[in-house]
Amino acid sequence: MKCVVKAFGISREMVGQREVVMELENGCTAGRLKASLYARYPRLQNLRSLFIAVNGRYADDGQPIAEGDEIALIPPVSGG
Amino acid sequence: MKCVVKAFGISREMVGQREVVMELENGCTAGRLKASLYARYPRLQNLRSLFIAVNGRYADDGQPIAEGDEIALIPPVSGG
Amino acid sequence: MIKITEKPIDIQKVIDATSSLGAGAVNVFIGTVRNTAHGKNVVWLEYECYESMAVAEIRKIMDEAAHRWPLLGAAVSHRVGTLKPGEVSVAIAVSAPHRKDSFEACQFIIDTLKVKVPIWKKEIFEDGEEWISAQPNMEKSYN
Amino acid sequence: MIKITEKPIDIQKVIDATSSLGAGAVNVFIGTVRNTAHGKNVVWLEYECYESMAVAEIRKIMDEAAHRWPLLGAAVSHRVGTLKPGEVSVAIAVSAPHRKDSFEACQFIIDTLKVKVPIWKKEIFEDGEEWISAQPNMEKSYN
Repeated sequence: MKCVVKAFGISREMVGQREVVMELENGCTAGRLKASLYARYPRLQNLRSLFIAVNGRYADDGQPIAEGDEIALIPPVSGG
Repeated sequence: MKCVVKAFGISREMVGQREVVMELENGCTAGRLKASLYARYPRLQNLRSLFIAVNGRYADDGQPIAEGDEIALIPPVSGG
Repeated sequence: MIKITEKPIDIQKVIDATSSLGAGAVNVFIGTVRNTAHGKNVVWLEYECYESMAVAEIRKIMDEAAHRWPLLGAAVSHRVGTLKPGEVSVAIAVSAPHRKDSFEACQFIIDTLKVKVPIWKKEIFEDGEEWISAQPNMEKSYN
Repeated sequence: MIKITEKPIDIQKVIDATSSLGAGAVNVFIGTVRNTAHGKNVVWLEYECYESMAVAEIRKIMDEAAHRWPLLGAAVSHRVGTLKPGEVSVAIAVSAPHRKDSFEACQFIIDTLKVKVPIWKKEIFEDGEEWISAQPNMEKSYN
Protein backbone atom coordinates (compact mmCIF):
# COMPACT_ATOMS: atom_id res chain seq x y z
CA MET A 1 0.00 0.00 0.00
CA LYS A 2 1.02 3.59 -0.52
CA CYS A 3 1.44 5.80 2.49
CA VAL A 4 1.84 9.59 2.47
CA VAL A 5 4.16 10.79 5.27
CA LYS A 6 4.02 14.44 6.28
CA ALA A 7 7.36 15.87 7.37
CA PHE A 8 7.81 18.85 9.69
CA GLY A 9 10.60 21.09 10.91
CA ILE A 10 14.10 19.79 10.46
CA SER A 11 12.80 16.44 9.18
CA ARG A 12 11.04 18.29 6.35
CA GLU A 13 14.34 19.85 5.36
CA MET A 14 16.12 16.49 5.63
CA VAL A 15 13.71 14.72 3.29
CA GLY A 16 13.56 17.79 1.06
CA GLN A 17 9.76 18.04 0.86
CA ARG A 18 6.59 18.43 2.92
CA GLU A 19 5.30 14.95 2.12
CA VAL A 20 6.98 11.77 0.99
CA VAL A 21 5.20 8.74 -0.45
CA MET A 22 6.35 5.37 0.90
CA GLU A 23 5.39 1.95 -0.43
CA LEU A 24 4.60 -0.27 2.57
CA GLU A 25 3.77 -3.96 2.96
CA ASN A 26 0.43 -4.78 4.48
CA GLY A 27 0.75 -5.15 8.24
CA CYS A 28 3.48 -2.55 8.38
CA THR A 29 4.11 -0.92 11.76
CA ALA A 30 5.33 2.55 12.80
CA GLY A 31 8.70 1.02 13.72
CA ARG A 32 9.15 -0.61 10.34
CA LEU A 33 8.10 2.59 8.56
CA LYS A 34 10.74 4.46 10.55
CA ALA A 35 13.40 1.92 9.52
CA SER A 36 12.41 2.37 5.86
CA LEU A 37 12.64 6.12 6.20
CA TYR A 38 16.07 5.85 7.85
CA ALA A 39 17.22 3.69 4.93
CA ARG A 40 15.97 6.11 2.33
CA TYR A 41 16.95 9.31 4.19
CA PRO A 42 19.98 8.40 6.34
CA ARG A 43 20.31 11.97 7.69
CA LEU A 44 17.16 11.38 9.74
CA GLN A 45 19.30 9.13 11.96
CA ASN A 46 21.21 12.18 13.15
CA LEU A 47 18.14 13.55 14.92
CA ARG A 48 18.10 13.40 18.69
CA SER A 49 14.68 11.80 18.43
CA LEU A 50 12.17 11.01 15.73
CA PHE A 51 8.62 9.92 16.40
CA ILE A 52 5.95 8.68 14.06
CA ALA A 53 2.47 10.07 14.57
CA VAL A 54 -0.47 8.04 13.31
CA ASN A 55 -3.72 9.94 12.91
CA GLY A 56 -2.44 12.79 15.05
CA ARG A 57 -1.17 10.66 17.95
CA TYR A 58 2.32 9.59 18.94
CA ALA A 59 2.72 5.94 17.90
CA ASP A 60 4.71 3.13 19.51
CA ASP A 61 7.02 1.16 17.23
CA GLY A 62 4.55 -1.72 17.25
CA GLN A 63 1.53 0.27 16.16
CA PRO A 64 0.10 -1.05 12.87
CA ILE A 65 -0.40 1.30 9.96
CA ALA A 66 -3.48 0.91 7.81
CA GLU A 67 -4.31 2.29 4.41
CA GLY A 68 -5.55 5.89 4.67
CA ASP A 69 -3.95 6.61 8.04
CA GLU A 70 -2.50 10.10 8.40
CA ILE A 71 1.20 9.61 9.07
CA ALA A 72 3.67 12.29 10.18
CA LEU A 73 7.32 12.60 11.16
CA ILE A 74 7.83 14.37 14.48
CA PRO A 75 11.42 15.52 15.07
CA PRO A 76 12.30 17.08 18.47
CA VAL A 77 9.66 19.68 19.24
CA SER A 78 10.47 23.20 20.39
CA GLY A 79 7.23 25.11 20.81
CA GLY A 80 6.48 27.68 23.48
CA MET B 1 4.17 65.25 73.10
CA LYS B 2 1.15 64.82 70.87
CA CYS B 3 1.11 62.02 68.35
CA VAL B 4 -1.38 61.55 65.53
CA VAL B 5 -2.12 57.88 64.85
CA LYS B 6 -3.66 56.91 61.51
CA ALA B 7 -6.03 53.97 61.71
CA PHE B 8 -6.89 51.66 58.82
CA GLY B 9 -9.34 48.89 58.04
CA ILE B 10 -10.99 47.24 61.00
CA SER B 11 -8.85 49.26 63.44
CA ARG B 12 -10.28 52.46 61.94
CA GLU B 13 -13.77 51.17 62.65
CA MET B 14 -12.76 50.10 66.19
CA VAL B 15 -11.42 53.54 67.13
CA GLY B 16 -14.26 55.22 65.27
CA GLN B 17 -12.16 57.61 63.21
CA ARG B 18 -9.34 57.83 60.64
CA GLU B 19 -6.90 59.45 63.05
CA VAL B 20 -6.64 59.58 66.82
CA VAL B 21 -4.47 61.95 68.81
CA MET B 22 -2.50 60.41 71.67
CA GLU B 23 -0.56 62.24 74.35
CA LEU B 24 2.78 60.45 74.79
CA GLU B 25 5.68 60.85 77.23
CA ASN B 26 9.04 61.68 75.73
CA GLY B 27 10.98 58.49 74.99
CA CYS B 28 7.79 56.60 74.24
CA THR B 29 8.15 53.40 72.20
CA ALA B 30 5.88 51.65 69.72
CA GLY B 31 5.15 48.98 72.33
CA ARG B 32 4.09 51.52 74.96
CA LEU B 33 1.96 53.37 72.40
CA LYS B 34 0.23 50.10 71.59
CA ALA B 35 -0.47 49.50 75.30
CA SER B 36 -1.97 53.00 75.61
CA LEU B 37 -4.16 52.36 72.58
CA TYR B 38 -5.31 49.01 74.02
CA ALA B 39 -6.25 50.80 77.26
CA ARG B 40 -8.22 53.47 75.49
CA TYR B 41 -9.77 51.21 72.83
CA PRO B 42 -10.03 47.74 74.41
CA ARG B 43 -11.66 46.25 71.29
CA LEU B 44 -8.29 46.50 69.53
CA GLN B 45 -7.15 43.60 71.73
CA ASN B 46 -9.55 41.32 69.86
CA LEU B 47 -7.55 41.63 66.66
CA ARG B 48 -5.52 38.64 65.56
CA SER B 49 -2.57 40.99 65.20
CA LEU B 50 -1.90 44.71 65.43
CA PHE B 51 1.31 46.36 64.29
CA ILE B 52 2.52 49.88 64.68
CA ALA B 53 4.12 51.46 61.64
CA VAL B 54 6.51 54.36 62.20
CA ASN B 55 7.23 56.49 59.14
CA GLY B 56 5.84 53.84 56.83
CA ARG B 57 7.76 50.87 58.25
CA TYR B 58 6.73 48.06 60.58
CA ALA B 59 8.10 48.90 64.05
CA ASP B 60 9.35 46.58 66.81
CA ASP B 61 7.91 47.15 70.28
CA GLY B 62 11.17 48.80 71.34
CA GLN B 63 11.32 51.35 68.56
CA PRO B 64 11.31 54.92 69.93
CA ILE B 65 8.73 57.40 68.69
CA ALA B 66 9.80 60.99 68.13
CA GLU B 67 7.76 64.14 67.67
CA GLY B 68 6.55 64.43 64.08
CA ASP B 69 6.84 60.72 63.24
CA GLU B 70 4.06 59.36 61.04
CA ILE B 71 2.38 56.65 63.10
CA ALA B 72 -0.18 54.13 61.84
CA LEU B 73 -2.14 51.15 63.13
CA ILE B 74 -1.81 48.07 60.92
CA PRO B 75 -4.43 45.40 61.63
CA PRO B 76 -4.18 42.06 59.77
CA VAL B 77 -3.66 42.87 56.10
CA SER B 78 -5.68 41.27 53.30
CA GLY B 79 -4.55 42.71 49.99
CA GLY B 80 -4.25 40.86 46.72
CA MET C 1 6.19 50.01 37.98
CA ILE C 2 4.15 50.18 41.17
CA LYS C 3 0.63 51.56 41.02
CA ILE C 4 -2.23 51.90 43.50
CA THR C 5 -5.37 52.97 41.68
CA GLU C 6 -9.12 53.35 42.03
CA LYS C 7 -9.58 52.73 38.32
CA PRO C 8 -9.83 49.36 36.54
CA ILE C 9 -6.41 47.80 36.01
CA ASP C 10 -5.15 47.61 32.42
CA ILE C 11 -3.39 44.24 32.47
CA GLN C 12 -1.65 44.75 29.14
CA LYS C 13 -0.03 47.91 30.54
CA VAL C 14 1.26 46.00 33.55
CA ILE C 15 2.72 43.39 31.19
CA ASP C 16 4.21 46.04 28.89
CA ALA C 17 5.96 47.65 31.87
CA THR C 18 8.11 44.50 32.18
CA SER C 19 9.01 44.13 28.51
CA SER C 20 12.61 43.41 27.60
CA LEU C 21 14.24 42.08 24.45
CA GLY C 22 16.24 39.69 26.62
CA ALA C 23 13.09 38.16 28.13
CA GLY C 24 11.87 34.73 27.05
CA ALA C 25 9.15 34.53 29.69
CA VAL C 26 6.63 36.75 31.42
CA ASN C 27 4.53 35.41 34.27
CA VAL C 28 1.42 37.31 35.26
CA PHE C 29 -0.73 36.87 38.33
CA ILE C 30 -4.19 38.39 38.34
CA GLY C 31 -6.30 38.48 41.49
CA THR C 32 -10.02 38.64 40.86
CA VAL C 33 -13.01 39.14 43.14
CA ARG C 34 -14.85 35.88 43.79
CA ASN C 35 -18.62 35.91 43.99
CA THR C 36 -18.70 33.76 47.13
CA ALA C 37 -16.82 33.62 50.43
CA HIS C 38 -17.49 31.36 53.42
CA GLY C 39 -20.46 29.97 51.48
CA LYS C 40 -22.12 33.37 51.19
CA ASN C 41 -22.70 35.58 48.17
CA VAL C 42 -20.32 38.52 47.93
CA VAL C 43 -22.11 41.67 46.76
CA TRP C 44 -18.98 43.81 46.58
CA LEU C 45 -15.59 44.35 48.22
CA GLU C 46 -14.10 47.51 49.69
CA TYR C 47 -10.31 47.80 49.47
CA GLU C 48 -8.54 50.30 51.72
CA CYS C 49 -4.83 51.13 51.54
CA TYR C 50 -2.13 52.98 53.47
CA GLU C 51 -0.72 54.11 50.17
CA SER C 52 2.72 55.53 50.95
CA MET C 53 3.62 52.51 53.09
CA ALA C 54 2.05 50.08 50.61
CA VAL C 55 4.19 51.43 47.78
CA ALA C 56 7.30 51.20 49.98
CA GLU C 57 6.50 47.61 51.01
CA ILE C 58 5.81 46.55 47.43
CA ARG C 59 9.11 48.14 46.41
CA LYS C 60 10.91 46.09 49.09
CA ILE C 61 9.26 42.88 47.85
CA MET C 62 10.21 43.63 44.24
CA ASP C 63 13.79 44.39 45.26
CA GLU C 64 13.96 41.12 47.18
CA ALA C 65 12.58 39.23 44.16
CA ALA C 66 15.13 40.88 41.85
CA HIS C 67 17.83 39.84 44.31
CA ARG C 68 16.71 36.20 44.41
CA TRP C 69 15.90 35.65 40.73
CA PRO C 70 17.49 36.98 37.52
CA LEU C 71 14.62 39.27 36.52
CA LEU C 72 14.42 41.72 33.66
CA GLY C 73 11.29 43.54 34.79
CA ALA C 74 8.54 43.53 37.40
CA ALA C 75 5.33 45.49 37.84
CA VAL C 76 2.53 45.54 40.42
CA SER C 77 -0.79 47.32 40.11
CA HIS C 78 -3.30 47.10 42.96
CA ARG C 79 -6.80 48.47 42.85
CA VAL C 80 -8.54 50.09 45.82
CA GLY C 81 -12.08 51.27 46.47
CA THR C 82 -15.21 49.37 45.54
CA LEU C 83 -14.86 46.19 43.46
CA LYS C 84 -17.57 43.84 42.21
CA PRO C 85 -17.24 40.08 41.64
CA GLY C 86 -15.24 39.38 38.49
CA GLU C 87 -13.19 42.57 38.71
CA VAL C 88 -9.41 42.56 38.92
CA SER C 89 -7.99 43.57 42.31
CA VAL C 90 -4.30 43.08 41.59
CA ALA C 91 -2.06 42.36 38.60
CA ILE C 92 1.59 41.37 38.92
CA ALA C 93 3.92 40.76 35.98
CA VAL C 94 7.50 39.50 36.04
CA SER C 95 9.80 39.04 33.05
CA ALA C 96 12.93 36.89 32.99
CA PRO C 97 15.15 35.13 30.47
CA HIS C 98 13.68 31.75 31.50
CA ARG C 99 10.23 30.66 32.57
CA LYS C 100 10.97 28.90 35.86
CA ASP C 101 12.35 32.12 37.35
CA SER C 102 9.33 34.10 36.15
CA PHE C 103 6.92 31.67 37.85
CA GLU C 104 8.85 31.54 41.12
CA ALA C 105 9.38 35.29 41.37
CA CYS C 106 5.75 36.11 40.55
CA GLN C 107 4.48 33.66 43.15
CA PHE C 108 6.91 35.06 45.74
CA ILE C 109 5.65 38.60 45.06
CA ILE C 110 1.94 37.78 45.46
CA ASP C 111 2.53 35.51 48.47
CA THR C 112 4.58 38.20 50.23
CA LEU C 113 2.26 41.03 49.21
CA LYS C 114 -0.61 39.22 50.88
CA VAL C 115 1.13 39.09 54.26
CA LYS C 116 3.09 42.36 54.35
CA VAL C 117 1.48 45.11 52.30
CA PRO C 118 -0.93 47.39 54.22
CA ILE C 119 -4.05 46.87 52.16
CA TRP C 120 -7.30 45.67 53.68
CA LYS C 121 -10.46 44.30 52.18
CA LYS C 122 -13.95 44.13 53.58
CA GLU C 123 -16.43 41.68 52.07
CA ILE C 124 -19.96 42.96 51.82
CA PHE C 125 -22.56 40.18 51.87
CA GLU C 126 -26.30 40.43 51.43
CA ASP C 127 -26.72 40.26 55.22
CA GLY C 128 -23.60 41.88 56.63
CA GLU C 129 -19.94 42.66 56.15
CA GLU C 130 -16.57 41.42 57.32
CA TRP C 131 -12.94 42.60 57.28
CA ILE C 132 -10.76 39.79 55.98
CA SER C 133 -7.62 38.76 57.77
CA ALA C 134 -5.85 36.59 55.31
CA GLN C 135 -2.90 35.46 57.38
CA PRO C 136 -3.34 33.75 60.76
CA ASN C 137 0.42 33.64 61.39
CA MET C 138 1.35 37.21 60.69
CA GLU C 139 2.12 37.82 64.36
CA LYS C 140 4.93 35.29 64.15
CA SER C 141 6.44 36.64 61.01
CA TYR C 142 7.09 40.03 62.59
CA ASN C 143 7.89 39.30 66.23
CA MET D 1 -9.90 27.97 24.15
CA ILE D 2 -7.11 26.60 21.98
CA LYS D 3 -5.82 28.70 19.14
CA ILE D 4 -2.98 28.38 16.65
CA THR D 5 -2.56 31.64 14.76
CA GLU D 6 -0.25 33.54 12.43
CA LYS D 7 -1.50 36.84 13.86
CA PRO D 8 -0.23 38.63 16.98
CA ILE D 9 -1.74 37.13 20.14
CA ASP D 10 -4.23 39.29 22.05
CA ILE D 11 -3.30 38.42 25.64
CA GLN D 12 -6.40 40.03 27.13
CA LYS D 13 -8.57 37.76 24.99
CA VAL D 14 -6.71 34.69 26.24
CA ILE D 15 -7.28 35.89 29.82
CA ASP D 16 -10.94 36.68 29.15
CA ALA D 17 -11.47 33.15 27.83
CA THR D 18 -10.81 31.83 31.35
CA SER D 19 -13.00 34.26 33.24
CA SER D 20 -15.30 32.90 35.93
CA LEU D 21 -17.13 34.55 38.80
CA GLY D 22 -15.86 31.78 41.07
CA ALA D 23 -12.21 32.54 40.24
CA GLY D 24 -9.98 34.33 42.69
CA ALA D 25 -6.82 33.85 40.66
CA VAL D 26 -5.67 33.81 37.07
CA ASN D 27 -2.13 32.85 36.19
CA VAL D 28 -0.81 33.77 32.78
CA PHE D 29 2.36 32.60 31.09
CA ILE D 30 3.64 34.54 28.10
CA GLY D 31 6.52 33.26 25.99
CA THR D 32 8.41 35.97 24.14
CA VAL D 33 11.16 35.85 21.52
CA ARG D 34 14.58 36.64 22.99
CA ASN D 35 17.01 38.70 20.99
CA THR D 36 19.93 36.35 21.68
CA ALA D 37 20.51 32.59 21.74
CA HIS D 38 23.80 30.73 22.27
CA GLY D 39 25.49 34.13 22.49
CA LYS D 40 24.36 35.13 18.99
CA ASN D 41 21.87 37.77 17.87
CA VAL D 42 18.52 36.38 16.78
CA VAL D 43 17.17 38.17 13.72
CA TRP D 44 13.86 36.33 13.66
CA LEU D 45 12.24 32.97 14.43
CA GLU D 46 10.21 30.70 12.19
CA TYR D 47 7.54 28.62 13.95
CA GLU D 48 6.08 25.60 12.16
CA CYS D 49 3.19 23.51 13.45
CA TYR D 50 1.37 20.25 12.73
CA GLU D 51 -1.85 21.99 13.57
CA SER D 52 -4.45 19.26 13.94
CA MET D 53 -2.15 17.18 16.15
CA ALA D 54 -0.97 20.27 18.07
CA VAL D 55 -4.54 21.18 18.95
CA ALA D 56 -5.24 17.59 20.05
CA GLU D 57 -2.07 17.44 22.18
CA ILE D 58 -2.83 20.81 23.80
CA ARG D 59 -6.35 19.57 24.52
CA LYS D 60 -4.90 16.49 26.25
CA ILE D 61 -2.61 18.66 28.36
CA MET D 62 -5.46 20.95 29.37
CA ASP D 63 -7.64 17.96 30.25
CA GLU D 64 -4.84 16.52 32.37
CA ALA D 65 -4.38 19.89 34.12
CA ALA D 66 -8.12 20.12 34.81
CA HIS D 67 -7.95 16.60 36.26
CA ARG D 68 -5.04 17.42 38.59
CA TRP D 69 -6.09 20.90 39.78
CA PRO D 70 -9.51 22.45 40.49
CA LEU D 71 -9.56 24.81 37.51
CA LEU D 72 -12.34 27.07 36.33
CA GLY D 73 -10.89 27.90 32.93
CA ALA D 74 -7.84 27.45 30.74
CA ALA D 75 -6.78 28.87 27.39
CA VAL D 76 -3.75 28.44 25.13
CA SER D 77 -2.88 30.55 22.11
CA HIS D 78 0.28 29.75 20.12
CA ARG D 79 1.59 31.82 17.28
CA VAL D 80 3.23 30.35 14.18
CA GLY D 81 5.06 31.85 11.22
CA THR D 82 7.68 34.58 11.44
CA LEU D 83 8.31 36.25 14.82
CA LYS D 84 10.75 39.01 15.72
CA PRO D 85 12.48 39.51 19.08
CA GLY D 86 10.06 40.91 21.66
CA GLU D 87 6.98 39.31 20.06
CA VAL D 88 4.72 36.90 21.92
CA SER D 89 4.97 33.27 20.77
CA VAL D 90 2.58 31.71 23.27
CA ALA D 91 0.08 32.83 25.91
CA ILE D 92 -1.45 30.46 28.46
CA ALA D 93 -4.04 31.48 31.04
CA VAL D 94 -5.50 29.40 33.86
CA SER D 95 -8.18 30.47 36.33
CA ALA D 96 -8.90 28.81 39.66
CA PRO D 97 -10.52 29.62 42.97
CA HIS D 98 -7.07 29.88 44.63
CA ARG D 99 -3.73 31.13 43.41
CA LYS D 100 -1.48 28.16 44.19
CA ASP D 101 -3.49 25.95 41.84
CA SER D 102 -3.38 28.57 39.09
CA PHE D 103 0.43 28.79 39.27
CA GLU D 104 0.96 25.03 39.35
CA ALA D 105 -1.45 24.27 36.53
CA CYS D 106 -0.11 27.03 34.28
CA GLN D 107 3.46 25.85 34.79
CA PHE D 108 2.42 22.25 34.10
CA ILE D 109 0.77 23.31 30.84
CA ILE D 110 3.77 25.24 29.48
CA ASP D 111 6.29 22.61 30.67
CA THR D 112 4.31 19.81 29.00
CA LEU D 113 3.55 21.82 25.87
CA LYS D 114 7.27 22.29 25.33
CA VAL D 115 7.98 18.55 25.26
CA LYS D 116 4.85 17.12 23.64
CA VAL D 117 3.19 19.55 21.24
CA PRO D 118 4.30 19.28 17.59
CA ILE D 119 5.54 22.82 17.07
CA TRP D 120 9.05 23.59 15.88
CA LYS D 121 11.08 26.75 15.85
CA LYS D 122 14.06 27.71 13.78
CA GLU D 123 16.30 30.54 14.94
CA ILE D 124 17.62 32.74 12.19
CA PHE D 125 20.93 34.43 13.08
CA GLU D 126 22.90 36.97 11.10
CA ASP D 127 25.17 34.17 9.85
CA GLY D 128 23.00 31.08 9.71
CA GLU D 129 19.97 29.28 11.09
CA GLU D 130 19.20 26.42 13.42
CA TRP D 131 16.22 24.22 14.33
CA ILE D 132 15.87 24.16 18.08
CA SER D 133 15.44 20.93 19.96
CA ALA D 134 14.30 22.01 23.35
CA GLN D 135 14.19 18.70 25.17
CA PRO D 136 17.18 16.35 25.35
CA ASN D 137 15.17 13.65 27.16
CA MET D 138 12.12 13.40 24.97
CA GLU D 139 13.20 9.95 23.73
CA LYS D 140 12.82 8.62 27.24
CA SER D 141 9.45 10.13 27.89
CA TYR D 142 7.87 8.29 24.97
CA ASN D 143 9.67 4.94 24.80
